[in-house]
Amino acid sequence: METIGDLIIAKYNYWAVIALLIIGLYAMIAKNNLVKKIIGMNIFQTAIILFYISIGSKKGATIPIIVHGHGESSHVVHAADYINPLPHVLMLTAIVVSVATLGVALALAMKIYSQYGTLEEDEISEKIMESETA
Amino acid sequence: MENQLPIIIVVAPLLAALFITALWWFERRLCFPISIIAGVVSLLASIGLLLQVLSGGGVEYRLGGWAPPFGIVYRVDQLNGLILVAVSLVSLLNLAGSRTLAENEFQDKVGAFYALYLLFTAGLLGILITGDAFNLYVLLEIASLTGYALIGLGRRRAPLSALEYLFMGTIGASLYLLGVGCLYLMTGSLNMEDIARILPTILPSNVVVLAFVLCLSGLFIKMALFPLHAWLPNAYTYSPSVVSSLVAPLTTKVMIYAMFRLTLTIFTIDFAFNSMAVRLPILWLAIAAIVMGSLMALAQKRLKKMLAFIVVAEVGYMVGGFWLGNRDGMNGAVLHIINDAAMTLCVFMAAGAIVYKTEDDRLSSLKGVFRTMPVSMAAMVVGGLSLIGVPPTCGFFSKWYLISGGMAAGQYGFVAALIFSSLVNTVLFFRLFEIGYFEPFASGRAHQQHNHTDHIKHSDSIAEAPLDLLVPLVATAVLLIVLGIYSGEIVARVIQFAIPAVIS
Amino acid sequence: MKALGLVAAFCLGGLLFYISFDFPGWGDAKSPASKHVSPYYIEHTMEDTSVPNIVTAVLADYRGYDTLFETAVIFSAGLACFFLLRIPEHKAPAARFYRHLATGITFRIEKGGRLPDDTKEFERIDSVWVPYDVIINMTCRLVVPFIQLFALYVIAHGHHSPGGGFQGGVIFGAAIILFAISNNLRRTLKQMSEQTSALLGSLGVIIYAGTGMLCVLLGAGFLNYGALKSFFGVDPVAARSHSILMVEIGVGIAVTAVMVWIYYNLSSTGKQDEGL
Amino acid sequence: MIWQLDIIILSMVIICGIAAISIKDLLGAAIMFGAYSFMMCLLWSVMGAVDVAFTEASVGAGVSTVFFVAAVFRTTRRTRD
Repeated sequence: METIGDLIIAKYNYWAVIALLIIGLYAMIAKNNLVKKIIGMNIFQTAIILFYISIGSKKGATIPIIVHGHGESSHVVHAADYINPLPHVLMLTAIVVSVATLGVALALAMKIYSQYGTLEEDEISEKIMESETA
Repeated sequence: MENQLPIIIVVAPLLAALFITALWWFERRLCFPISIIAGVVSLLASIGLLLQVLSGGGVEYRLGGWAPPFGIVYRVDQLNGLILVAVSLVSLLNLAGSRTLAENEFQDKVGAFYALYLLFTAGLLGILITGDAFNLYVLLEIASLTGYALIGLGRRRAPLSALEYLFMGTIGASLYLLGVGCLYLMTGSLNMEDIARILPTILPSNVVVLAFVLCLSGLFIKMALFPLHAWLPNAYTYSPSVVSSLVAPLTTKVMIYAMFRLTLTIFTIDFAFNSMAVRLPILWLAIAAIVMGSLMALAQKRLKKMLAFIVVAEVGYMVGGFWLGNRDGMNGAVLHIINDAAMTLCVFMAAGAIVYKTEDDRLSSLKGVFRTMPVSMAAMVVGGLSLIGVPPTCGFFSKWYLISGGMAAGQYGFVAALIFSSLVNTVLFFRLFEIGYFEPFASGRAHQQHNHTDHIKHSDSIAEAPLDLLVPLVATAVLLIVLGIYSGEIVARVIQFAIPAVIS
Repeated sequence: MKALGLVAAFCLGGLLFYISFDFPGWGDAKSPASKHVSPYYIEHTMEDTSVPNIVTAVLADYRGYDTLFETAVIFSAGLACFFLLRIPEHKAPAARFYRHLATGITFRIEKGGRLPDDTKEFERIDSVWVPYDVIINMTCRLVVPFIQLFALYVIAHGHHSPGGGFQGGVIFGAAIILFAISNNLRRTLKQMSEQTSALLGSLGVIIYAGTGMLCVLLGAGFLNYGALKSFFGVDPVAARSHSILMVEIGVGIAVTAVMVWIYYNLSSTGKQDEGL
Repeated sequence: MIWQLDIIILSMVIICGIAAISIKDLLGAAIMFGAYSFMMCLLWSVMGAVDVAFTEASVGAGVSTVFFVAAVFRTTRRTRD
């Protein structure tokens, strides 16, 4: 039977992911400022990246670069010695996707600012209401 | 020599987009022909692939030559073979009609527009063809990013609605990614069929249920199923016309396909329909989507917004039909993906033509359009009849399958919602036709005051949209009827095999 | 909205928290993720591709198709920023500022008027007042080449150490961005115009996709680098290694160009006149 | 992996994350986001994901922050929440 301490050590990384997911999602939905929402979006995405990296980690293993010497061809590699590389690859993709999304989101936010002169959502909707009634 | 058709479908638009970005700084006239060539190549390749699949069963294509669980594979069967043809055809038809509108809308940025257009198409085609759960996410992002950019350049509230779409879309895609992460955590694999092979050995597992819920809710956001639809109407209303006639027919349909693939291939029917109690709740959501979408469409005063809410309702059709869980319902849902892509394209293209000429999409400004724009309105009539579900057009047949599926499953609520939505569509489109046909011209007052023959001639004369928009539009309208006539054939020859045999 | 956000966030969090007790333990070497597919990569990378950095091998070879589209994603982000923000017509701004180089006096030229851009005595400065700082200017100018050199090392050495096309490309782009921040945008644009960055961006992705298409033309599957053995004149395993380097270079070029392109448009709101 | 170190960095990450969304100045929030990314990068290098950490250091802490600063500079620093 595992103790509570073991449980915490086995799971605390996932709990940190959950905390970050909550922070990010809350900022995306509840914040009023568009740049704050974009920051929240990035936190949300990095939380998922952390989740994947946590999946990939392996106790007692080293970084996924094979130790080799030159001319040493008959080197036996054990899977247990190296951290799972696949989540790292996936998350490289995810990081790049998140920076791409960030670029587009900031471009849109700047366009919105030049249109309404503010980044606060409620002020923007007020301006929209004004322009529709006028 | 391997069979290279699957890769050509996706890479042709990608390469064309890259070459356009490189070349348009030097020669702007090249953009349009290159895009058309890429569209045609992609369409021909997907037709060829569909024929191959029909004659010889599923096609597998290994990227990089690595065997499935290690490398990424394409997997084509009847289901995505058919939708590939539909998507590339819709994209090509809209592209063919885009020239004047795009020049008018984007002026100096036409090259970037075509490049983004092709990247968007490549992303959607990639989603359809891939057999890898993570690869689907990457292509989903490429399709979404280009979609946000295209929508964001519209008028008025377009940037704001594009940013709202971006936030919702990112949440959706991230939830999907999280779901795939949970699957990977439990199975160690990303290949769809490999996951499906492993899953039964680890069931029952809460994590798999979580993965299912996360993936599905992510896709629900992306496809704008009813309570999560808030981003859709504004995004489609304020986007430039060429863009809305590209995004509206394709995005939601491809996402619905992704849901099919997820449920049928990854999680398998037994898990999704029998061991999970999600079938009825989703069906109720679909019913709510149909009813609410129709009702909100009724309340709109702008043409494009009305059409956007019809899209929301149509999503309910397909989701509901699929989660009925019987053969008729699924046949109807798959057939409706094809038909709805064509119908939505038709009405949005017609709306684009009308808005291009009248420069206003308020319903009240459409007075007399039947006389000034007979061809566009004729296409709108065909599209409208199809959305209502009048027999010779394709909309009738898929709705027929959906209704008989609903009857067979005993889901009379769904049947009632479908009929209700047809009635509302009837009201919507006949109101549109009435305004366009019977009401006096918008310039009626001036004409009474002057009563000048020139003036009458002027307001009476035909002011049609440019020919390069009309030809694809008419082709789409004809396509609706052709699809209707051959829908029995399509079901018997293709869709029949796309649905797993366990579903009766 | 605040309440809704809290509720949604905590629903997701609570659900995940509840189910996290069923997750395999963190770092568990026996978890399915470490048992099923990944051992193959670890054990076969050397014999398949002769690339010691497994991440690079998986990124550019086993899952190279993902990476192609990842590059396409970043490319479309650059294109999207251009498409959304760029204002092509060059209207004269409200007022322009010039600095007399010899004395350091700042001139304000009213709307419409301008000094010729190529005068030696005057230097155009941004309207948001940027103090002339020799230290920042010179330090950055000295540091930038070394950063670029490091970026090239990161790209080229991705086979053996952490790094590769993305990291190197981003660092290279960051060096150019640093130059643009410490000097000004116009001088950077003279070195690397917008057109250049667009061309390089598409060139990079074309290198990647072109490598894939070359494999198709040589009769193998898309991105099956083994087919390039006749192209490089080596055995299939070395061909894979060389091709990985080739696509990494493509990725590096694309990422560099796109990062700079996005920065140009974001920092000047698409006017590409006065930067940060 | 040293779990004590891990927990310290994790709590720093969470603190930086909360700070980034609650600072009432967008420039400060952008810088805080850079710090968050850098902490994340440290965390990943501790966990052995060197390539990801490298990417995050250059992309998240580097270029993303520059983009944020550029956007804030061109719009406004003002925020009400």
